[in-house]
Amino acid sequence: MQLTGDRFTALAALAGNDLATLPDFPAEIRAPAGTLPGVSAFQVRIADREVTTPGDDAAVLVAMNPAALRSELSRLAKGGTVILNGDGFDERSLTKAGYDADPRETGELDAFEVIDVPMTTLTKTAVKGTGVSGRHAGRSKNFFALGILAWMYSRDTEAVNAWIDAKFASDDAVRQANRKALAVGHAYGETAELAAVQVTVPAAVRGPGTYRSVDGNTALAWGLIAAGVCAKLPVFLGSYPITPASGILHELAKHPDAGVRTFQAEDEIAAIAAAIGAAFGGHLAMTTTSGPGLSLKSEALGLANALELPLVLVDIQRGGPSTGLPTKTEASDLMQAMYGRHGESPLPVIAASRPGECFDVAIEAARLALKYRTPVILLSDGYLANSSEPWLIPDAASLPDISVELTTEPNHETVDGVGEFWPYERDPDTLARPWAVPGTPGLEHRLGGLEKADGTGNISYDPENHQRMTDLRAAKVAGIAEDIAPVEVEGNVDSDVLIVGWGSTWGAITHSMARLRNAGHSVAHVHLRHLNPFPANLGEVLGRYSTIVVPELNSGQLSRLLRAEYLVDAHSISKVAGQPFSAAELTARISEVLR
Amino acid sequence: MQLTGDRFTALAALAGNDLATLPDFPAEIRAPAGTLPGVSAFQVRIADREVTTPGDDAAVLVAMNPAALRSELSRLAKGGTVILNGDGFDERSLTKAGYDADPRETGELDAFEVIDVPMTTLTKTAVKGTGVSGRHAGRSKNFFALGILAWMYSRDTEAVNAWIDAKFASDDAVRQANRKALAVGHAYGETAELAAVQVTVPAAVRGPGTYRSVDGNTALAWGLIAAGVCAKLPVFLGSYPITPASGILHELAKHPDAGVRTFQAEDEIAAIAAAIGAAFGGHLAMTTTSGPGLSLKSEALGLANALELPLVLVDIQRGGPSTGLPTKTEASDLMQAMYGRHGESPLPVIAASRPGECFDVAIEAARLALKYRTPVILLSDGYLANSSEPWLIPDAASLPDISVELTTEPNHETVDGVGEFWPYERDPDTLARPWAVPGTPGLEHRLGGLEKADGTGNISYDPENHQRMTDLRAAKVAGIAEDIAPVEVEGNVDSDVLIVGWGSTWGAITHSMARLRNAGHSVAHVHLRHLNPFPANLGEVLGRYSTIVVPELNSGQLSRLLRAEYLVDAHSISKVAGQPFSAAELTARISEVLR
Amino acid sequence: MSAATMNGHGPGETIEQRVEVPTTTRSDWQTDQEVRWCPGCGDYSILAAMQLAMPGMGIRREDTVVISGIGCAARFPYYMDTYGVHSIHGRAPAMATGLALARPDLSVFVVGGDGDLLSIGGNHLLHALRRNVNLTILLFNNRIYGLTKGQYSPTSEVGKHTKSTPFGSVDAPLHPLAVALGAGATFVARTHDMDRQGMEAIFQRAHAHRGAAFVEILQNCNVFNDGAFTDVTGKSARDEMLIPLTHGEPVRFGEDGHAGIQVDLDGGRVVEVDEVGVESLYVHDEQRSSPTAAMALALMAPEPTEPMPMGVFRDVQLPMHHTEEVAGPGTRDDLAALLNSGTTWTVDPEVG
Amino acid sequence: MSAATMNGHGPGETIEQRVEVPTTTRSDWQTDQEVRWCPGCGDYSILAAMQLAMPGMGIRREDTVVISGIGCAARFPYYMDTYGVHSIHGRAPAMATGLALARPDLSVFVVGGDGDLLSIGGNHLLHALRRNVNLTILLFNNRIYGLTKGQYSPTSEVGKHTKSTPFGSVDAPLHPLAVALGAGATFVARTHDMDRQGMEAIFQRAHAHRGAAFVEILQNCNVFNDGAFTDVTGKSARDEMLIPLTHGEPVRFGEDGHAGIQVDLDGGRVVEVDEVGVESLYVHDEQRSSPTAAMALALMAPEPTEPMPMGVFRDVQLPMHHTEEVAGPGTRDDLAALLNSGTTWTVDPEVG
Ligand SMILES: Cc1ncc(C[n+]2csc(CCOP(=O)(O)OP(=O)(O)O)c2C)c(N)n1
Ligand SMILES: Cc1ncc(C[n+]2csc(CCOP(=O)(O)OP(=O)(O)O)c2C)c(N)n1
Ligand code: SF4
Ligand code: SF4
Ligand SMILES: [Mg+2]
Ligand SMILES: [Mg+2]
Repeated sequence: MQLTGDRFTALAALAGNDLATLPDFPAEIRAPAGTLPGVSAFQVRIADREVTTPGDDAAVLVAMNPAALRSELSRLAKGGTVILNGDGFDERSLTKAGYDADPRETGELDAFEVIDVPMTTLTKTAVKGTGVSGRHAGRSKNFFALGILAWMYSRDTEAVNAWIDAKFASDDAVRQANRKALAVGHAYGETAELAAVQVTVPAAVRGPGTYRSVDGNTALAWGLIAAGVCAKLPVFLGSYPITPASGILHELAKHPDAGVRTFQAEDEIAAIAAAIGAAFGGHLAMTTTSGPGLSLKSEALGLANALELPLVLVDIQRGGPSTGLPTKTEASDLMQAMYGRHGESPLPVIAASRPGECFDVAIEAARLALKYRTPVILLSDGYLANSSEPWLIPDAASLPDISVELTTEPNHETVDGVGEFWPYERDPDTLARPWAVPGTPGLEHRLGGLEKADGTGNISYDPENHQRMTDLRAAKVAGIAEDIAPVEVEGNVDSDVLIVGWGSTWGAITHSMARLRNAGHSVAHVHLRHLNPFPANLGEVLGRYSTIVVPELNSGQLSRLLRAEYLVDAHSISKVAGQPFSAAELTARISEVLR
Repeated sequence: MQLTGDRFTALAALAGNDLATLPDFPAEIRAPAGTLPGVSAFQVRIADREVTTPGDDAAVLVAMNPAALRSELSRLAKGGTVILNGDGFDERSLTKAGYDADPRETGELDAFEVIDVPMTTLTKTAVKGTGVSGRHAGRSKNFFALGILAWMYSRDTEAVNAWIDAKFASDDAVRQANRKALAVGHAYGETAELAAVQVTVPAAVRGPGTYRSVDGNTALAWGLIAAGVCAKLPVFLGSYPITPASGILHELAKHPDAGVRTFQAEDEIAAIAAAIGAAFGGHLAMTTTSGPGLSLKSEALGLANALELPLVLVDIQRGGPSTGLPTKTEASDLMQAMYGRHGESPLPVIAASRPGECFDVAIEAARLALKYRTPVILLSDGYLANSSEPWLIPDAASLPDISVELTTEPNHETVDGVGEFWPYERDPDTLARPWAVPGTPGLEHRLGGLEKADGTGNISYDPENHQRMTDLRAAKVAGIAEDIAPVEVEGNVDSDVLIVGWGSTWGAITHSMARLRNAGHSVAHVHLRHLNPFPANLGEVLGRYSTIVVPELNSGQLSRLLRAEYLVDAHSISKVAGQPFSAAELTARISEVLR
Repeated sequence: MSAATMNGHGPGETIEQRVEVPTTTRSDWQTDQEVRWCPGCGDYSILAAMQLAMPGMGIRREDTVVISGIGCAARFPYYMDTYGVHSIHGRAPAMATGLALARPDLSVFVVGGDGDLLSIGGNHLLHALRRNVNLTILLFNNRIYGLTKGQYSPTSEVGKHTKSTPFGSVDAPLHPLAVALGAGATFVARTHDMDRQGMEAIFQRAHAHRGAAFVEILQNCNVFNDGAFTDVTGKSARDEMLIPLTHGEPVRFGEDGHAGIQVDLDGGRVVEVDEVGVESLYVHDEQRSSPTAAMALALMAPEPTEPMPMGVFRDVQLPMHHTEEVAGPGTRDDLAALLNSGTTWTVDPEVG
Repeated sequence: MSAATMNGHGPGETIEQRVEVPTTTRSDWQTDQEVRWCPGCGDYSILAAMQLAMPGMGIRREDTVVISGIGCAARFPYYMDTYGVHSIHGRAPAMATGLALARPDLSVFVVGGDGDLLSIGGNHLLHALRRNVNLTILLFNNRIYGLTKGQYSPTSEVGKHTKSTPFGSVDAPLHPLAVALGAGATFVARTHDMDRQGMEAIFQRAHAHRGAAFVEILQNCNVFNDGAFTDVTGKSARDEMLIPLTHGEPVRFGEDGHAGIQVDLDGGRVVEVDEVGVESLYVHDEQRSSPTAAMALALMAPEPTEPMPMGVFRDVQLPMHHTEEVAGPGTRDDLAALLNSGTTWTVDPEVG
């Protein structure tokens, strides 16, 4: 095992050197602080260099057996990833490590992302044919593990191969086996669509309170559960698995007791259709997906829009177009969220910017959906989904009440004084239509995708009515601007330069702000949660700055929206590489604009 | 039959009065020029009052029997609609009218849109139970016919009902039967998704040449056939029926001899997927649909984009959102065409503005698709689809050659000098990738929706490659700006006011221009065929005018695109009523802006 | 009222519970909307049969939901005075699945045409059936696309000349009952628009079935595909061309039951009872756990020009998808427990 | 070269024509791409069997196209040195249909997983089969979603605990062969990833079939659903648990053929030959026009814990969808004739 430790040290160091050529890349692989003899574990540290917390917790722990897990787990940050060699977790090894029960089943790893892989078996199968002896074959599994890491952190395996070639030049079989193990580990990461888990550390000083570690998808799932609690409604999720959104389905599926029913549908269209059915039935309905699924849901989303039923659609964005880069992050679905339906079909769009904040944004999405009887699109992305941060646990008791009234009585009177239910008789303030659900006597009514008469909801082909309904649907969504928090400017409010961000670039922008300040630049920052409608004061705020810079992980989508809406010469800083901005990169690019 | 004639005269007159309250509406129902005794036909004239051609051809002919058809057909404009009572076309009646063969089968009605309805049967069935006698039941069919017309031209049937009540007050059974017939005729129009056929007359003086009448969908279908001829490729259409696009499928299905294979798929997704398969196989592939289908095709369109295969997607827009108003016109799919795909997935978008021009635009769409190996979206709408105009028949021999070369030889050499085929080795000018089709020895290759390495097309997760490919795809589409006609300004070029239009508003804008001129306004007009990319000179042209007005049958979609692209304060004139602009209405609204 | 407080009284409840359901008549199930099908369309009689059947189902109007896609058939919900959704083309089974899972207390009907449920919606139908979701699915098979003015449908015969197949269609048709059986459907039946009583009875049985019930209704589109089934359902043809299936009885039909059917591994076959003897006839058993026999029956008369079996082909009881009520909304205490589960740590005010 | 000049030499051609096809070996069909499945995955042996089977199919590499959707199985085209498309989830049958219709001269294969072809792609599969499009469709059934890390699939057993069903799935599974038979498939077969020779033979027969051929391949996902079929395909189990189907022969299996099967309207049943006599055994006939018997066989062993039939269940010849070559591109003369068809009129230069 010492040999293994050594080898890893060397490899990790090598990887470190390799990384040194990318000085500002947030993922970094360093030599472990020390080697614990007899434990075949290695520690890989991933941190943004800006952050210097005393803990220096590891982000990823690779444990080849229970002993390694046991001795090293405390070094891992909450929310970090444990990559386990499942083959090492037999009875005997568990006992030897002092475990009474398999830690993979007791819940003690709940705070972590666990990737359980039968590395020994897979490696042995892979190296068959290289001529390596059985004993050596098992050893190659460490390279399998390194292959997984290389995949997760987009590292090139060529340097490692070169090192293997040099190191094992004398024993061709071992050399081949190690290369092979590295390759199949890498392929495994791709095949199983593993994504890098980032552990971010909040820039703000941690206030008092109870904290936990949470990643974006878990926070989002919990936010959706909380929304049901705060709305006093059962939650229905219709979903179809897709990277990087599946985790939300998995998490919600665990909580039937919290009034959640999940349904894995036959495809994305069925998933949203089922959710619309559940919304009609009076549930807080939602559907979760990523880009390809969002495209497929276009038509049904238009129906939800026409039916004016509450629905939360969560899109965890990934690299596009088409299948694109399933495990990589991107923010390129904004325009699709805004305009990806035929006809005039406006709906609210909101976005999360931090892992923990996904919780709040989920509640906000549900609040808008319920109050305005509209589908709402919530955008997150692969980076947020898999990133963890220490999170001040919200007080469940003081979360807002977002419940709405279901209609139980007729809302209209015929000339003869008979009570009727008009499904499109709107609330004059919110312009929301009443929500009466099956089971309510006397309010039987029919909805449909054909244009409806204002008020009665009967099918109407009347031109003026169509114009009116089009205008009403638009006004309803536009009116939300008055019901959301105005934007707040951070940083040097009085500067001439405003950085407008949205989504997961929050971290990189915040870090860049500090760097820019250090470099003598004066810049302000606004980060948008609401993308449609924009907050009421945004136009006025933009008007105060002569230079507007919009960094985005797409080709300038928000920047186009701002230009069209406010006629401001928004300057786009675009990156479409499947990777987040690093602070250094973003600082440099903003500086360029300011030059 | 005289009675019938009288009744119709009265009814038509009544309808005329009713319409007098809508003086500028293009559809108008007037008293017939004269009544031909013994022939149970009536003529309904529909014309824009601006137009005063000597022929004053009718747009719709309702013929209850062969005699009526025979005696009145010459009054119908080419491209007009013949509504036939199929029940009247028995052997005996045909002979009596002097027909040797059923004119519905001989092709002599080819120049018209034929709507063949068993009116007698339907009416008789409908009035069962009103107590009307068998003889009278048959007579009510005229009201059935009027019901159809009322549906097609969005006329309210209430006034007719009032008239019926008054006229037949003495005979309740007949009164009921006529009301019922009117109602079911109207319902029939809706059920069978009949749309009004507009006959437009070109504003330009007709030059010499051979003309025919053509509606937009036929011209488009013929344009697609012509594109195959001009590209020297067989044509493959994958489609799923949907109003108002089905006519293109129907027309193309008639021409297997012209190298066209049509495939009615199980749904819209299968239709585009099949077309992508055919494109991979080296056919000129296309898919036709309307809004709901465009939404469904989003994901597969993204695949076509990633595969960089030529594909023409035709969207005949109709009223939205959702099922909306299937038979009514609207231009609200522009944003969806631009942005309705996840990820960065730019593609060319072009639009037709006149029925006959659909032919040219179809060829242009195919030209761009083939030359740049890209899906192209062609937008038309329900109004163009069903409108006819006299059309100068193009000379088939002088249509452009739009053929492209299929790759048949390796296009790359390995370091060892071995020839290879690299499916993403682009043409340096167009940035198009090579098109090598199955059956070509030595060029076997694999395409896919995952991101591809620049050049080889192998799967690549490399960040820099993804950025490069994203940029290349965008540059390819943007580069088309140099390959299309610059915009030409019409009207008062030197004015301060520019009207920017696109699509079927061409007619209304052109008419409004004349009216505005008469009213002393000086305005210029630009009508866009290319919506993505915009023609290279558009920015410069816009810069010359201080007021930019954009009339659209949507909520201002082009206006947003112009604002975002050129930061011009484009003023939107929006109408979303399922109806085209009338010249008077548009003139008034433009005048308002100019005031 | 929150959805969670709504109490179930679904088809599975006992007679005792049902007495509470108020008595209704046909007109209670009719809406004030003008029925807009073509006069003479088979859809009228299906609607009538449905409205006549409803009072016998023992359910309340407010607990009844009809969900359809798009097409002529799919206009159905507008004419039923229940809750209803006229959704989008093909998606009704999926939407109904969501509703049925969220609200097991409701009776959910799905209505659609052969295009709606077998062309664009084929996959949702397949999965609703295999999951055995508690739905009553009515497919109006007119072998044509009615609403879009007459293109061929997945049930149209080979060689059919339509607007989209001017030279005749080349696609082999799907047989709806075979598809349903292939998907593992637990209740499969066929009826037709000329048989009001037959429809009523089948609709009621389909509704009473726990799980997904699939009913094909042969329907005449007298405008775009008139007479598609006249050879079997026409007044004069019926007696000799329709084969009624009765559970537990040998299958016979025709005047005085002169004809019968035999079923074996080569499928079903019409025989003269005189010639073969009544003992050799197939005795219908709806409840066979194997769908083998039902499949043989379903594939008789692939074109409606031969004698065609009518009635319930299969009715077996298998576990249903999600029948239990959904737990009420979670409480704030539950939520607090969830948020605080696993590893947490506290930053003290003084230290923080 | 224009597509229209490409000449057909599809599976229907005669041996004489085939002699022109150059001889290939396995390695001719392999690409230089690193195979990225998990070590031990059943997909490897399927790939190997396919590459071994290709030389015997009598087709050229350049006339072969493999189209897949998304999933582990769907990575297949990258490893076959033919034309290929790794398309999007579920749409491979539709895309392949378009290609096969446009280019009847090609051999088009479709490869997908149980999620790809039966969940999201179920409808396209159904319609490709009923249209009898000339495709060879290979479904790799591992009863799990592999690529997305282990959610249940439409073929997963009831009660399966997966990431998306932590309390066990409640959906009844689809049986791929039953679905195919319900759709009217003309060639239906089953094989498994442990039987390289069986796979080779079936792949070749499926390819030789004119029309849509459907093959279910039991495939082990050793990472997310290891051992799903071990009870029947495991080395020690095989002899007593797999029932080979041979056309024209009584179906027997087990050591010395001690076991056999009988088939009747209650389905297929395993019997001891000693007890019932060999005459009472089911004699397999792939070519029965009724799929009744095939359906009975297909539904044996609904869970792979009972003896399971393997081989060709059905192989009938029915009209194929669009087999004739597409007419070459139209000429300008044709076009002129079309544009000038019907009523036209001329405006003279002088008058105009
Ligand atoms: C997404 C979508 N595609 C196509 C259509 C057009 N469309 C409406 S109904 C229909 C088919 C109608 O046939 P069927 O389902 O058999 O019903 P029927 O009218 O015969 O009762 C089609 C193709 C649509 N409305 N939406
Ligand atoms: C439209 C779309 N939805 C979902 C996904 C995610 N996804 C990829 S493969 C897959 C299912 C994989 O299962 P299967 O088809 O059985 O193939 P296997 O990996 O088991 O071979 C899913 C859900 C996707 N890529 N695209
Ligand atoms: S078109 Fe056919 S199916 Fe539709 S309403 Fe008319 S008769 Fe009925
Ligand atoms: S996840 Fe399963 S199916 Fe996919 S490659 Fe690995 S073993 Fe094979
Ligand atoms: Mg139909
Ligand atoms: Mg699978």
